[in-house]
Amino acid sequence: MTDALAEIDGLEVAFAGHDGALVPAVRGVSLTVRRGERLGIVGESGSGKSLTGRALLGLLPPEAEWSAKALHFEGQDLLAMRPKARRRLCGTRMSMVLQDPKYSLNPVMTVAQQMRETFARQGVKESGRRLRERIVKALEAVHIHDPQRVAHAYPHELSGGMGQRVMIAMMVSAGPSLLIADEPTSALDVLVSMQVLSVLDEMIARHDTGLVFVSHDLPLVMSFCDRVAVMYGGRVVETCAARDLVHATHPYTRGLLEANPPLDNPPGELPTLRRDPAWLDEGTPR
Amino acid sequence: MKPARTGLRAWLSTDTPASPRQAALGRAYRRWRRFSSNPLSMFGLAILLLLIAVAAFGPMLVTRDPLQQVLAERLTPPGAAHWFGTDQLGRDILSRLVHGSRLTLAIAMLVVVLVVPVGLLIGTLAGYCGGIVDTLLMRVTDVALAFPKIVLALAFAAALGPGVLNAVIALSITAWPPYARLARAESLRLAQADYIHAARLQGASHLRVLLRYIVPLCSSSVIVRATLDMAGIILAVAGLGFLGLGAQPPSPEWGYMVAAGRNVLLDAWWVATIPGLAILAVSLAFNLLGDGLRDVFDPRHGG
Amino acid sequence: ATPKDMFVMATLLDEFTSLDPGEIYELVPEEYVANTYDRLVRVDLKDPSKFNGDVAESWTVSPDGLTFTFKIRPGLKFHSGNPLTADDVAWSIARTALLDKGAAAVLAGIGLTKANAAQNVKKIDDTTVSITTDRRYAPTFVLNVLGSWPASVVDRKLVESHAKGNDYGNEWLKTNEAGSGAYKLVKWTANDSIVLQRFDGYRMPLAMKRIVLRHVTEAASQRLMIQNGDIDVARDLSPDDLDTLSKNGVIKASAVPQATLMYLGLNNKNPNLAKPEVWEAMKWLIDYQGIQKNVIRTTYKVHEAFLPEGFLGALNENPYHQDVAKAKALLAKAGLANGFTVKMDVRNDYPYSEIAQAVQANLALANIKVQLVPSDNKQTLGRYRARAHDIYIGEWSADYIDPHSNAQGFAWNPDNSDASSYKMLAWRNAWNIPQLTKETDAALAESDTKKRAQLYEKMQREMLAQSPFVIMFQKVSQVAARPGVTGLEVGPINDLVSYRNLKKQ
Amino acid sequence: MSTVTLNRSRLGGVLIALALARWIAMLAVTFTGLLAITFFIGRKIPIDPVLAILGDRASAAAYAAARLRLGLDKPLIEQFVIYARDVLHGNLGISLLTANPVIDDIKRVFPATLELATLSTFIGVAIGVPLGVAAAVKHNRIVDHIARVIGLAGSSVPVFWLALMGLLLFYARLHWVSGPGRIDPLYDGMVDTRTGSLLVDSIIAGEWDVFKNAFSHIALPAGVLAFYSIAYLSRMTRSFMLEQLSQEYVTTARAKGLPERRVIWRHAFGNIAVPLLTVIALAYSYLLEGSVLTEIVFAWPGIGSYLTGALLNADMNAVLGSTLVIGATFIALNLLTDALYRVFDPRAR
Amino acid sequence: MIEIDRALIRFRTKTGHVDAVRDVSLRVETGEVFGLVGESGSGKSTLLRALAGLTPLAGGSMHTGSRPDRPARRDVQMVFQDPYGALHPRFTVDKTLREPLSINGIGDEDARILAALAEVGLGPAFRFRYPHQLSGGQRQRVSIARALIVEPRVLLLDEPTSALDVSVQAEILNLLRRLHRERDLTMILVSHNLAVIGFLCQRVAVMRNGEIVEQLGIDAVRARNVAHEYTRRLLRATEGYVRGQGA
Ligand SMILES: Nc1ncnc2c1ncn2[C@@H]1O[C@H](COP(=O)(O)OP(=O)(O)OP(=O)(O)O)[C@@H](O)[C@H]1O
Ligand SMILES: Nc1ncnc2c1ncn2[C@@H]1O[C@H](COP(=O)(O)OP(=O)(O)OP(=O)(O)O)[C@@H](O)[C@H]1O
Ligand SMILES: [Mg+2]
Ligand SMILES: [Mg+2]
Repeated sequence: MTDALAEIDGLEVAFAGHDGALVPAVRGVSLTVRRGERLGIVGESGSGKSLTGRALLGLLPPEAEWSAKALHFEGQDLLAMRPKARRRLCGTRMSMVLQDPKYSLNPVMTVAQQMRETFARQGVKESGRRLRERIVKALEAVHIHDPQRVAHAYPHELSGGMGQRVMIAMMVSAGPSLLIADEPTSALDVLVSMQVLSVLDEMIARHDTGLVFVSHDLPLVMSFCDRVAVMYGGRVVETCAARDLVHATHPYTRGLLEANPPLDNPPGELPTLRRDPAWLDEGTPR
Repeated sequence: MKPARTGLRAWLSTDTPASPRQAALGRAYRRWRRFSSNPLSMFGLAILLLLIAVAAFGPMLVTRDPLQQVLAERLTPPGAAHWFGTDQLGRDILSRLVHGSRLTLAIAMLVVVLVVPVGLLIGTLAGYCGGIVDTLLMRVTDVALAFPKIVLALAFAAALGPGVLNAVIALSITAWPPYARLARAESLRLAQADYIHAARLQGASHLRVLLRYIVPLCSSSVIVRATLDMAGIILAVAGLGFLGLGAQPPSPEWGYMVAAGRNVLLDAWWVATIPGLAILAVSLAFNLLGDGLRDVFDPRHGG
Repeated sequence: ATPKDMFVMATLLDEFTSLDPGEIYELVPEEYVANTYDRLVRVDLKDPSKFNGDVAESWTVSPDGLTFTFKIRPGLKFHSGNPLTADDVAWSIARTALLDKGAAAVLAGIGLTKANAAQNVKKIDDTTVSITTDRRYAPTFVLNVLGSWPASVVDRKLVESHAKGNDYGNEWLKTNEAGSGAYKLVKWTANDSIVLQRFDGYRMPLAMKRIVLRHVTEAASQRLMIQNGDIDVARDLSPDDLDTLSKNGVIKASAVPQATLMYLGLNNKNPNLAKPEVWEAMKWLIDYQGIQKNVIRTTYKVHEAFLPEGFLGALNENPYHQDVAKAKALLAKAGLANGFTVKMDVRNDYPYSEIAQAVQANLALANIKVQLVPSDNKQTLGRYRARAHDIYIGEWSADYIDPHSNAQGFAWNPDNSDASSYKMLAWRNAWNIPQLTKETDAALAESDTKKRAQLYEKMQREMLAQSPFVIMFQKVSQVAARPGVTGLEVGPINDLVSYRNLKKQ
Repeated sequence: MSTVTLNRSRLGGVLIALALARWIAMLAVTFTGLLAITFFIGRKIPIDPVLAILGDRASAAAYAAARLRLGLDKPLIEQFVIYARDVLHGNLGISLLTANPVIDDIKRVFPATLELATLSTFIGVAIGVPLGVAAAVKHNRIVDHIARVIGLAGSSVPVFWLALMGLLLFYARLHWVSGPGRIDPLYDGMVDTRTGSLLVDSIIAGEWDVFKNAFSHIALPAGVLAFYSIAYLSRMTRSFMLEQLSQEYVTTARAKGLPERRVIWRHAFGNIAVPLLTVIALAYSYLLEGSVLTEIVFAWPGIGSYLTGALLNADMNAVLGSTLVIGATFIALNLLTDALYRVFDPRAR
Repeated sequence: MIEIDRALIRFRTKTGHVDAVRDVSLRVETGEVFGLVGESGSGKSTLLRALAGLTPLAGGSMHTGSRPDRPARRDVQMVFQDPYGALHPRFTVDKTLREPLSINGIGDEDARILAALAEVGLGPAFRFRYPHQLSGGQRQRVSIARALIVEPRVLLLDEPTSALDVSVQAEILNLLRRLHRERDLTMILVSHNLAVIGFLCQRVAVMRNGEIVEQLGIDAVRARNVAHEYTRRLLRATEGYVRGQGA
């Protein structure tokens, strides 16, 4: 508890359905992230991974009905904070990288314009050439080959991998102590996503950032993260060290693991997941 | 969960319909649920239903002849004898309103019948075929768009002679280009959809794809748009009436009533204002309905 | 409010297609010409059988009644500063005939045509002009014609300096002015305003320095403007507007009967409408009093004969009133007991469509189902002139206040063929009347005023009894003026409206 | 390397020339279409132009002469060719109704309409756009409901009713504004016509009294028209904004810690600016020709009532001339918004 | 049997043209499942569309060995990547499946529809649902059923599982494998997941930048016996993330 960077306790999120009744999307999720730790959140589509990540930054969609027993970040009580103060934490102390660079960068602003904003938020007072240099440096840090050109480019002129790297450069430049990466590689080609991951890896190592890595790719999370939380139906069904995931006990986690076809010695038929409604009501493991 | 669902509702809202009819009804029901959850849309629908009811049964209930002139009672203010007062020729405004509701409905329907098919056809053809057909049709549309609509409408109305029908035709002729554009944009998007490719792969002819796949999908957005424009059309018919090209006196067309009432507006507000309010209510209703329909049919909302 | 020496009047200026007195023919433009140009003589508004000299000092008629000789006032000047001479007068009158536009039809009434104008209008010397008619006419008639706007005196020197080819300066004069009247044109903005300025060289003092005519189409707008004092006079207010405003003391309204008649023209090309019984039945069906009292209370009065009140020989008895039974009997006699269906062309402005609807309701009482065909004025007139109507409802205005103007309109049809070159009202309704045509010509030639009046009375009686014209109302001009505004002299026709004596307190 | 760039720039030149040629061809086609349709429709209207110039009592001979003079005896195609040739020579002919060259009439009436439309569009943008943004941001809250009601009312209230009521209230009762017309007769002609807009001309001339008077005349009609602009623009802005606010990049901007105001105006609004311009141009062009009724009630000598009058009197030169001018303005507006798209929307480049 | 010989596919663009597929030749035997991998934009989808006849060839030739007695189209069917865009939103499952039958004049519609649904593992309860009432995996099954109902000989699969969760992916892969076994279908499968390719295919071609850089049997892949650097990197990526691997 002492070195907990961020803590979520009893997060509930629900949306009004067509007939007005509330449909729960996240049910009583509790998680902690330590400094310098990479926490993976995995689970099927719709299991509430993104919502959990967003709740920390206070970026849930306006139509969401939500509540939490506690939200702590660096010892501050986020629930008691005014929205403006909370927003001020974003981009400086905590950041988020979104899934698809095609949609998550503003299409009508150049990379430099968008990065300049971030620097301004971080209290960088420089301008003109100095600021330009800083931007170029930040782009270089994420291994972009032609940072001068990219700085002047619009998002649609960049490839997916480049866009994702720009996002990372933008979000990590302040050296936040918490970074939430919401499926940062799922829109990318396998090889490109490896490159992006290594950039991410490097950046968090440099800033000793705590990372929440949201993904539905179990093998990837296993190899990339320190600890993994498995979500099902808005609930965390299992949390364990990443390297122990192969030995996971929960049938859901096992099902997900085994559904991946192995390259070597594939079975004649892949085992499929048989869902058990009882999973939704199990007690949440810490 | 509400377990106490009635049989019919469960039948309608089931995820596993057993017949095409049940599926279609179920879909309609779902849309209806969505539509009816918005009180404003429901309000609009209620007004329109009222209008339809008035058009259907009103003339039987309001027995006073809408054309009967009692010159001595001209410009009687609203009161017990005439709820909505009388006009310059001593005709009862209430009964004129009631009888005129059919005309107003007819205008609305005519517009849908005239504008929607033309715009839809031109737009989908251009969007789906692309190439030279697209260029050609869109050029025509551009010319039509660059045209002062008032000239076209007036010219057609003057050429066709006055009358509600002709006014509506004239307006429809000027009104289709935006619909064609809308339909084109939609079908451009749809033509690239995978299910269109799949249909082509299975041997569906271009005509079949156009008529069975593209047109139905575009029509809802075009119809929604038409609903939203309906108010404008009713008012435009009234506007043509104002210029003397709309309804023929003594027909109780609402727009014409407003236009004719403006001569006495300063002394007898009700003559122009009451039919004006009726138009307002109906166009408001169409607008609310259109907003509601857009919510229901918008592909982003699914369903 | 408007300044003391400025007079602002709201009216309709959309009829101005030209400012050339030799070309115009519409009512409001005539009014403009009447105040910017002089002419030989003008009718005495108080006694329309008398004439006052305008640029003419005196005149004589030759014993054969064909030649009229005018003595011109000396020392008159045009707005341009050029002197006004007999030469200008003769040239101007001949010019209108030679231009042969709409206005020429009036001069044709005394036989001045394109072919003979040059010989028949002659300058004798610098102060004398003589005009010869093609045959003998009643002298008052000739003076009426010569006292109307087509005979306005234009500044020959100025106009000729702007002549283009053979146009007698028409193109220039369309948008300019070259007169000697009380007011001169400062600025004409089509469909917006006409600004007139006092002519300081005029032969009598003028109180108003500037006169502005403003084009305000909406009667309601006119009403609000006069109420707010932004205009001094409104000319197109409805009876309801007039009532309210007079009651509130905002305006003083003065009524002047006009030489304008509202009538139905029944086209004899329609077999049903060719029957005299149907004509008469229609006359019995109209609720003249009811319509007048309720719809057009102050702006029209009931009048059924073809000469408006105030004209020589005008018959001021209105024998018809609504009598449905009589009408039905007549229709039955015509074999139309169950009525019939006809169309009625009506222009789509106030008050025509209101009156048309009332008439429609009246005719429906005897099962005559009238379908209204409202169109713009020009369209309706076009169909009327093409004899393509069934019933036409509209107005006829006299060009000058001589009975012939209307007799020619209603009771004269020398050639009923489609190719006729005289397309007056009788022709338009395909009413073939050799007898009445002769009577009209005879009355025109009668130089004895009393006898002439009798002739017209007889014709009016005949027409009342039997004609395809259901004459219903005579227009009454209501001039709504702000209190303190006096001296706007309005005659029975716009050509006789004078701004000269306008005053504001 | 250098040859490649050279090639590329030459290719670019050719492409631009091609695009320009295409564009000019398109313009020519559009214009000819406009001209032809107006011409033939105009000739089909059952109104006799001779009636308008000679009146209904002129002799048959005078009639025949006038028809000959107007060239109405020639075949329709020939008439059209003659007209098109004149237009190409910059000659729009003489108006039958006002006896002025059509071009002069248009120089007078078009600026009047332009002035009115521009002012109303300004008001419409100044109020409608922020209202729409506010409605989208406060979705389903009070502001949103107000904006929706205004938007609906704007598409439902008859313009002539609103205009007359406005006159009654603000002019006759409250005396806040001046009445119908562009200016009081007292001030008429006091400033030289330069732009045709009285407001601008009086500022140039430094005549503040004239400016004040002209402004008090234009305020109400502009306000009435602006009501419709506000309704339409707020509605469109709202729906554009709603769409943008649900985009991922907005979340990114928030995650960067930008203040909400910047997220809304710089990011979301930055993305709707260009489509919004198109919509504004559309609304503007609608006002340029759609304000006939307002012009009539306010005795505003604009192109709408000019065109209507001309049409009803078969004054073909005037009809064709104004149609051309309006059409040209529309096309110009279209091209302008296209160009703006190209300049301001990086994706369209 | 599918034979592609020096295929060239060209798209016109604003500034000229791009050759999305260049000089591609390959041969797929009847009854074989052939894999296509490659980076994004390498021309995989374009090649498939050309095989289906949806995109014209600019050069070279292609044969799908369709039987002469029936329209070529029916012999080649395609399953698309995005299960959400592949079904007409206004058609029920029943109508979606009925369309190809009525287009091609194949009778006995009801029986065939039920059989096709059963074949892809959907019960009759799904027959009258609309696409929005189906999950992604179910939609993909309907797409497959629609392709199969006209009894094609060649099935083209363009990343049929990349939009789906692993658990659903497993179901679809099982289904495809069973269908291949039972029907003797020739299939081409596009994927960028080598493991997926390995599960279904016998041979695989690696595409890059519009060209095929390497063709090899699946056993060679398993044995890591590959020649091209790109393929090697792809193989390494299947093992997950390795710290310090670098970009
Ligand atoms: N704006 C919203 N309105 C209504 N429901 C929503 C909204 N956002 C999310 N949901 C619902 O909340 C649930 C969880 O959503 P969330 O985005 O957290 O899923 P996820 O685990 O990130 O899935 P994926 O892997 O597909 O991104 C889903 O069932 C989704 O339908
Ligand atoms: N209609 C088109 N017009 C122009 N270029 C196109 C068109 N379709 C595809 N391309 C281009 O052709 C190339 C190959 O595209 P394709 O879709 O075949 O790639 P892919 O291998 O399927 O990629 P992914 O894995 O992302 O689906 C790309 O560079 C693409 O930009
Ligand atoms: Mg997610
Ligand atoms: Mg692809």
